[in-house]
Amino acid sequence: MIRNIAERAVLVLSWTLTAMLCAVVLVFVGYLLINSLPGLGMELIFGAVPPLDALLGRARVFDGIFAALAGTLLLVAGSTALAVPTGVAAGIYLAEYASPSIKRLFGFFFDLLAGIPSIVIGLFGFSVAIFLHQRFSGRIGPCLLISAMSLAFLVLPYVIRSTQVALENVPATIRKTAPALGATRLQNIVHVLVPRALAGIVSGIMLAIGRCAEDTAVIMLTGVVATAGVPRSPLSSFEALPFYIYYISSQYTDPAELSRGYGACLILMATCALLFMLAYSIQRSLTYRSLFRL
Amino acid sequence: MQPRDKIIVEGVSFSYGQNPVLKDIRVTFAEHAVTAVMGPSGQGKSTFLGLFNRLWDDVPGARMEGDIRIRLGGRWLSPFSADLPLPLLRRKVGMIFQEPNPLPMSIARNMAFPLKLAGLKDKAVIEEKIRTALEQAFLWEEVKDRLEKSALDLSGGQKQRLCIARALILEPEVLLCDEPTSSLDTKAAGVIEELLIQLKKQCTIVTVSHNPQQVGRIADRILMLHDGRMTPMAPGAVEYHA
Amino acid sequence: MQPRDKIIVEGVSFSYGQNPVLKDIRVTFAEHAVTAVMGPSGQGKSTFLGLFNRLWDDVPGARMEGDIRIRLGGRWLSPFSADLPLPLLRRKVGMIFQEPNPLPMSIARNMAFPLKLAGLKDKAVIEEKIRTALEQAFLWEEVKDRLEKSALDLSGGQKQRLCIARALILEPEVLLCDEPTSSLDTKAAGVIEELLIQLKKQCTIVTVSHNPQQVGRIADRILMLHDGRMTPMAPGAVEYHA
Amino acid sequence: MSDLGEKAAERIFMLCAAASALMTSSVLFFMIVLGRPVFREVSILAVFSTPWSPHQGGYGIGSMVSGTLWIAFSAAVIALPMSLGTAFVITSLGGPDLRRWLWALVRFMTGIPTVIYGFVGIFLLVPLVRNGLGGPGMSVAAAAFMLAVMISPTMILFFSDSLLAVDPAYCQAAKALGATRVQRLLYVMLPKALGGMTSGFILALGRALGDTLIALMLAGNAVAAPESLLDPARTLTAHIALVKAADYDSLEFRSIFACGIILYLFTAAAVACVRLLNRQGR
Amino acid sequence: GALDAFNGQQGTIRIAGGTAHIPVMQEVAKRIMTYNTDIVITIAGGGSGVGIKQVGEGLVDIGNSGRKPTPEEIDRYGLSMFKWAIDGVGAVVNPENAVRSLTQEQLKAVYAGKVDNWAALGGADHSITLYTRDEASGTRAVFWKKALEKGDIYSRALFIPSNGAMKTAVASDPYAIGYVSVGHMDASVAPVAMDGVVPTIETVKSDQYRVSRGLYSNTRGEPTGLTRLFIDYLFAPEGQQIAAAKGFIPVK
Ligand SMILES: Nc1ncnc2c1ncn2[C@@H]1O[C@H](COP(=O)(O)OP(=O)(O)OP(=O)(O)O)[C@@H](O)[C@H]1O
Ligand SMILES: Nc1ncnc2c1ncn2[C@@H]1O[C@H](COP(=O)(O)OP(=O)(O)OP(=O)(O)O)[C@@H](O)[C@H]1O
Ligand SMILES: [Mg+2]
Ligand SMILES: [Mg+2]
Ligand SMILES: O=P([O-])([O-])[O-]
Repeated sequence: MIRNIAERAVLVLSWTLTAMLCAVVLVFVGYLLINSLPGLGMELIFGAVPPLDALLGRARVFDGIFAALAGTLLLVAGSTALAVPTGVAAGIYLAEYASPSIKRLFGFFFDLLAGIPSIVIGLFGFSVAIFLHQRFSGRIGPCLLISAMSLAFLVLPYVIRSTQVALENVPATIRKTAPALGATRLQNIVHVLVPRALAGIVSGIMLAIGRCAEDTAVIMLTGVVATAGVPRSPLSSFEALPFYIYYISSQYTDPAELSRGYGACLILMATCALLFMLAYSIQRSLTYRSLFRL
Repeated sequence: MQPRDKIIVEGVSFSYGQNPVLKDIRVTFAEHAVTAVMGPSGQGKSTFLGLFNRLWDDVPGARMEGDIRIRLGGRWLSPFSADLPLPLLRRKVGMIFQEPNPLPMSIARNMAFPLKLAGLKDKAVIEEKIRTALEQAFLWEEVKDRLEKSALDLSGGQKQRLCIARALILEPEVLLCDEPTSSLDTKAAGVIEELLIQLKKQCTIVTVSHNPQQVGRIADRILMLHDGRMTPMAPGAVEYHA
Repeated sequence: MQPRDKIIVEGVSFSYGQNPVLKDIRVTFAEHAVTAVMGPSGQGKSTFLGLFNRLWDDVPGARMEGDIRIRLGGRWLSPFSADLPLPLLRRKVGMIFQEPNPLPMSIARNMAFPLKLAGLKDKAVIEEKIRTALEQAFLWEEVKDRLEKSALDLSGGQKQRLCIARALILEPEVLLCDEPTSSLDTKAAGVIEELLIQLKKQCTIVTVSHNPQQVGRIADRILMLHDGRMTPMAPGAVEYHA
Repeated sequence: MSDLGEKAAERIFMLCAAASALMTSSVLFFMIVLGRPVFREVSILAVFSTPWSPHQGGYGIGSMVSGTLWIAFSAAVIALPMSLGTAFVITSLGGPDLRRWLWALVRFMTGIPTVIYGFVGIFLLVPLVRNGLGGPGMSVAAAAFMLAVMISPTMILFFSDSLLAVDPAYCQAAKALGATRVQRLLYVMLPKALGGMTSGFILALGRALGDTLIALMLAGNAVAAPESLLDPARTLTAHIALVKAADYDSLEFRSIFACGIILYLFTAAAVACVRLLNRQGR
Repeated sequence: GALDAFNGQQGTIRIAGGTAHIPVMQEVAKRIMTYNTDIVITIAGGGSGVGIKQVGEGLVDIGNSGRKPTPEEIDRYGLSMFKWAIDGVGAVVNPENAVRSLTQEQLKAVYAGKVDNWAALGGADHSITLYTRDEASGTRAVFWKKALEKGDIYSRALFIPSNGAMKTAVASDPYAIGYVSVGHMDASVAPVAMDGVVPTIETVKSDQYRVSRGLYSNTRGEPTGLTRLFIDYLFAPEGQQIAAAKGFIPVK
């Protein structure tokens, strides 16, 4: 009978807890939507400034999230530009060149890297910035470039691992096709293996982009500020959406500002959720076909 | 005319890590002949074929002893000598697999693929070669109007002929076939068999097959692989071993 | 004594999503007999067996029409009626699979597993039942000294007999066997065949087999499944269809 | 393509891999170099036992270690049953449509930025805790609950993957012997999946230990070690974020590198555990 | 006006430090950047301690502080100080809270954690939520020295990173007590009289309320270029007007 009661309990509890989780997510998302939808619109981003003027840099936006949005975009662009080539190259090395023992060793390093808390990476970036500041140039300090580098470092393991796994999963028949036709190892990688593994690689990159867009801890230590406008150079401070949200959460001064905070939440959440969902669906779809070109 | 030797295998042993697959194999292959290799599954037939174009080259732990020589362009070369770069070897020793493996691109691009890998640029030459190779593979008539269509939409037999044509475009002197018809229906397989017999004129063919009837139809010589050892067999004897 | 009917299948059609597998099947199964279902691969033999214990129950998109009735405990019941809970049905209609599938635990635990699922607690009774079932499956002598050892270390034939014993321990009235010997060597298969014939006394047996000789040896009645239709066959006719 | 290009490409690939691996070690190196003065001037024991009061020369981070453990473990304890329940429904108990929906939901959850959990936490959860449970609202409880919501998708994904990886032959055996769905789950799938599930739990715990924003925004950041769920607490991560911009030469600032080292060690331990488990699993 | 000085200029001014200053800094920056879009002004908080350190290390051009830098700090970095407004620091509670006046001893007891229920102070029977600032804060330094007379601050007090955040936190917690710059006080929080004196701009001006301090902008060495222009603007009539409008007492 005990057994039966335990089984029953598991059944009931499972359903209850699942319902609870769903309810929590529902309340969470519902709360955000209710609070952010009224404020959604062009003014959320550009405030009172005509959008074109803002985009061309002719006018500055003080009561919109334009600068934060632009900062996040630049940040994501910068960090992906750094992390993707390095990560894909390292992934290719691990999958196609490395000996089993190197694979195991580097694999451990990358797992370790993936597990380091982002604030520790931020701290690392910050100390590097200070080091450079003291040793080399007084012009260097925490800035967009340092942030992008630290973020690149944060997402590197995702890119490496997804590239490696995607390549290793290419079926043996396809792997042998090009070599049997006289392809060198590099030709095989460039013309057959990478295109074939592209879906997996791209979905890894998507996850990495999502991570860059949402991470707050790293940039908090490496150059994000409350007010900066659109950054003019990689060596300047910048604003970013996640930090804007953090900042607003504790220091909003009026309801309008708070409602911009909710708006920023919605935009950031939609962006990240979209990227993650996209990554999952790309993994399954066959987009690589359309990209497969010699 | 007494057939000349094309490939000489001298005391070759092969193992994957601790697992010995081939043991002290000695055998020669005549030029312009179809030699069939038979034997139970997992005995190392595919491994044996792969010796000639070093396909196991980047399998970790794989180890070979002994020597192989192939007469390519009139010179006796060893696939393992440093002065024969791997891609060059593989262009001269073509290979066809059990599952037809066209790449996911158009028919024309599939055909041009090995030429581009070899660095050929001239469009007119490429087109000419594509046509010749497809004709040799009995495929030209069927695909000439759809060269730009995806190769993945061809039937199984057509795909396999495409793969053969793709191998032929490099004008290989040796053609290795690893159970080239086993994923095809009888009719499509018949076309491939016919094709292999025709191709004898140009190449030396080594094929792996499980089908004794087929081997009886196409092979000039039959080798049995068992327990890592290779024994020649009279063509007439094969039916009894099916 | 005229054999009584145990199972009646009335106009059953079955499909997986858009893919129809069984079409309007009408057939009856006699009590205490071995009925063999034959037919080419992929024709739906496994699917047909699964009807009797609703094994396809959580395959998404699977749909059945028609009716089945099984006489269990003297009452005619439909496997699909709401008042026959699934676990109860499956205890009365046991099943053996092609690959023996002992659970990764000791032999004794494997045997006790269905009893525990059914809520039985009494140790002595369980031990007694285990012994009886193992004896019926001709396995007791071989394992009585190693009941606490892992079931995964048994030989293939022993594993299969263990699975049969495990099914028998619930005293099923119907035993469904899905190619129960096809992963075994001839000797082990012979033991299982012998066993099935013995078991007729207790259960009604429906077995799927590919092996015409085997069917000839054990079946009282043979059904051919082809293109979704089922046709009875004279026991003598079977050799010609191999 | 020339042999030279071939060699160059391999070099480049290797360089990228080596550089990436090197970076990992350099994080630790940097932290030890910069954090060393703390351990030199104050004994290791003092680093953990004295309170945090820079004005009085106290640089202890013991209460932050305690805060980190309190919050992370409470979060894991809250997330575990929720994730188990959901993974059970996803893998065995639910119907096909429900499963698909739950999968989508869980994937969606993995995409929600941490800072938004914090944001909603401040305006929705903290007042609830303050009015419902008492105390200051910003507390271990508030942070742990939000953190639990954040890590449960990770757990659910791992749990479900491990459960689904169990050999279908075992499931079918149980099914044919009359096991109900719950019985199949509990007696056949669960014992086999336990190893993989433990890995998932450790990884999720690692995420909870390493998260900054939720604790920073919801836990109140008081410097005393918490004694109950309703007490405020400061995690190591939040401590790093809060002290970040002080004087680089001060011990106060150096001590946050000690925090970094401790966090790094936690991480390394988690990764090592998971690797060990995976090796045993094979 | 005074903005004409920025005509034709371009470049970046980096500002960090005291959070009491931020509303003024933002308004000034907004005016300058609207007038001349080639100028970029970045503003970060962090607290007075951070401002002094960062400007000293050369990480920013202007480091704000809500307290006077110590002689040690001035010496070490060669700081130039510009005090452009006077401000007070006062305790605040949620407007729902009935307790509006405390003696200094009561305040010290509350912050030391010795009194932990509003009932003991004549309010509702509910525990007190104590909010404080981190060590880098000038506001804290002044409040601790002049209001708490260097007494203990309870270690379970919640930490808040800025003046703005302190106001928000107290405004949303009915049982809170915190302290903010007088310039930041508005209807969302209720000031608490200390020994009968309500902290307001008037009582600070008239010296009745003793917990007051200057708002400083510091540079390393003498300011030059854009930074000089920025500082000058703070002292120009328009800059002083902004300071007054944001609730501080202008120095001119
Ligand atoms: N890459 C590899 N690494 C390790 N062992 C291998 C590898 N490839 C094949 N083997 C082993 O070598 C033996 C021979 O394999 P091979 O594929 O050559 O056999 P085969 O005769 O072609 O079999 P089949 O008829 O099934 O294709 C097998 O035991 C196989 O397990
Ligand atoms: N779970 C399933 N979902 C969808 N289609 C299925 C499923 N199981 C089987 N089928 C399809 O139903 C048809 C019949 O399958 P079934 O396994 O019953 O055939 P079988 O006669 O037992 O074949 P075999 O002799 O190979 O075991 C096949 O075409 C198969 O592809
Ligand atoms: Mg083979
Ligand atoms: Mg079947
Ligand atoms: O103004 P402060 O942030 O230094 O208190």
